[in-house]
Amino acid sequence: MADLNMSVTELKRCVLVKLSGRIDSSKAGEVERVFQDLESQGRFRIVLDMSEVEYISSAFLRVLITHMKKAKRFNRGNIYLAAMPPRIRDVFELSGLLPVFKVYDTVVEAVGDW
Amino acid sequence: MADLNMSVTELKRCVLVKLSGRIDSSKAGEVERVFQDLESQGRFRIVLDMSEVEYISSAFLRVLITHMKKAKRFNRGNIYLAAMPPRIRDVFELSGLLPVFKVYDTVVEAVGDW
Amino acid sequence: MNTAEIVFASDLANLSAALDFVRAQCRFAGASDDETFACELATDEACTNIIEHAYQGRKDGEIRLTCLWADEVFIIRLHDRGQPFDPTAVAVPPRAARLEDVEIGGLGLHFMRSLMDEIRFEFDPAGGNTLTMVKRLSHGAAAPREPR
Amino acid sequence: MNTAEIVFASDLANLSAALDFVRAQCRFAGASDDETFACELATDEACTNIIEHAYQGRKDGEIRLTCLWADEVFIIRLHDRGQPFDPTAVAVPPRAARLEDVEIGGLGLHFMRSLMDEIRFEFDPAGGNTLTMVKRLSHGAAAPREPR
Ligand SMILES: Nc1ncnc2c1ncn2[C@@H]1O[C@H](COP(=O)(O)OP(=O)(O)O)[C@@H](O)[C@H]1O
Ligand SMILES: Nc1ncnc2c1ncn2[C@@H]1O[C@H](COP(=O)(O)OP(=O)(O)O)[C@@H](O)[C@H]1O
Repeated sequence: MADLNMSVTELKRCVLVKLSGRIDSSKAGEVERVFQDLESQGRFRIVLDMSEVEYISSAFLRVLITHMKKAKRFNRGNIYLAAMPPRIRDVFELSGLLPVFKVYDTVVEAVGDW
Repeated sequence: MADLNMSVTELKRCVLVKLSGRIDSSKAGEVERVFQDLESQGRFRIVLDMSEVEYISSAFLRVLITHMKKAKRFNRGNIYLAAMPPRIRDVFELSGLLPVFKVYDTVVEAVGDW
Repeated sequence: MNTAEIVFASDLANLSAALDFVRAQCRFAGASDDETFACELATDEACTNIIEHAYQGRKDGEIRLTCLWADEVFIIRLHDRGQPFDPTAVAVPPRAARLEDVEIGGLGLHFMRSLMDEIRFEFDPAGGNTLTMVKRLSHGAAAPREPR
Repeated sequence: MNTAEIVFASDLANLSAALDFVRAQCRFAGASDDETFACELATDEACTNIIEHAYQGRKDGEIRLTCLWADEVFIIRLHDRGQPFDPTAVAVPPRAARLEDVEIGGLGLHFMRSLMDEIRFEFDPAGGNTLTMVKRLSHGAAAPREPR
């Protein structure tokens, strides 16, 4: 029910992007636009706060992979994933993609790792 | 969604019955049992706190009329209605029965009238 | 026209779930809270009549509840194979000013007629009884959630 | 068997409402939260494929979404009139240990197959394409709200 909400906070060494609600395949484009904005500002060190994400589909994973590849190019950054709810983690696991992500239990740990 | 809940509080001069949730036609019998219990204890002065009632049907009105008639017999009591939400009041109005009820805006006013 | 249909036995124990079902479809169709309440109450009265009168208390009769909706309209259809009756013979209950004069019962059909924009009974000796109730939707307060 | 059906245009803008619809029927059928999530995600992937591949981005194709359920089973059926395809030719995407090796895409069908107990495609040149996905319901945690 909860629609997608996004907030961006610029921290000293990285950008914290908090996603909340449902990211179905029709909403993955909205997340993509946030990544594109950050890229155009030259910001590639990103922490995704997933704690309030209720739903994702493969379209979100596709966006994530695409922009993680861009972020890591020239060693300039990465997208860290923090505080994934169990059901969201299940989807990552099902995708087989978990090994390629840096995953943190808490936002503090992820931000602290930059 | 909220199922029917009922609580009975014995006050000095009357009994306060609080109904909460949905009273559909399959639940009116549960309310009836409360009135029957009170009648068997010789308690006929009743205030119904309706503030948290979300839904009623004609079956509830039927129960109310039946037991109000019993309560008023020999001048021994009545069932006062207090704190009706607007949509519940609409149903009473639609039934044309509003004139036969004693209706109070607040539980305090109803209890204070005994 | 979108549809949703459930079939259940003529047992009052099934009523709450049937009303939950109607409410879910109303929400989905973008009905307002008032319109949803009206549809639920009309369904409640209609189902209760089918259980008590058409099936005369038998708990194993079949009731088929169908919701149909489009942008501006929500339709509830109830089908049973119990006794038919003559709805034109059922009058609005007289208004009583004194409790002593209030007759018990007779409100169900009055509620259905008042709350819905249109109600229609069809009695087919072979096919059973069908009640169709129509509610126009305003889409005033909430945005319609109907895909289009 | 209970049913609920909506018809909508092949526009991603309709997807969220279609998922709301599936969720409402799952809740009503007494599906657990996990089963509901699985049904939603499989429907999401299936609809997205129909929009992107079967209708190749056209927004005016017709998609018919039907939910059918009984005590122990929830079935989602999707019908379209776009391009057919050969699902047996779609392999599970290879697992990649390094980001550089990850191929973009190919997860949708894998999700549908993994999350549902059974999926079946039928392609009829005259009648169109029908996808049927079956989820068995445990009725473990929550009490079934299905009338019986
Ligand atoms: N579905 C039905 N099948 C048979 N008889 C019905 C049906 N619905 C209503 N009736 C008849 O119409 C009368 C009025 O119904 P209604 O207005 O709902 O009030 P109530 O059910 O409280 O008597 C009933 O008493 C019954 O005789
Ligand atoms: N409904 C469909 N109609 C036509 N082709 C389809 C359909 N579903 C899947 N396909 C084909 O199967 C491939 C794999 O689909 P899928 O696993 O969902 O991954 P993706 O859509 O991300 O490529 C698609 O690229 C497409 O070629």
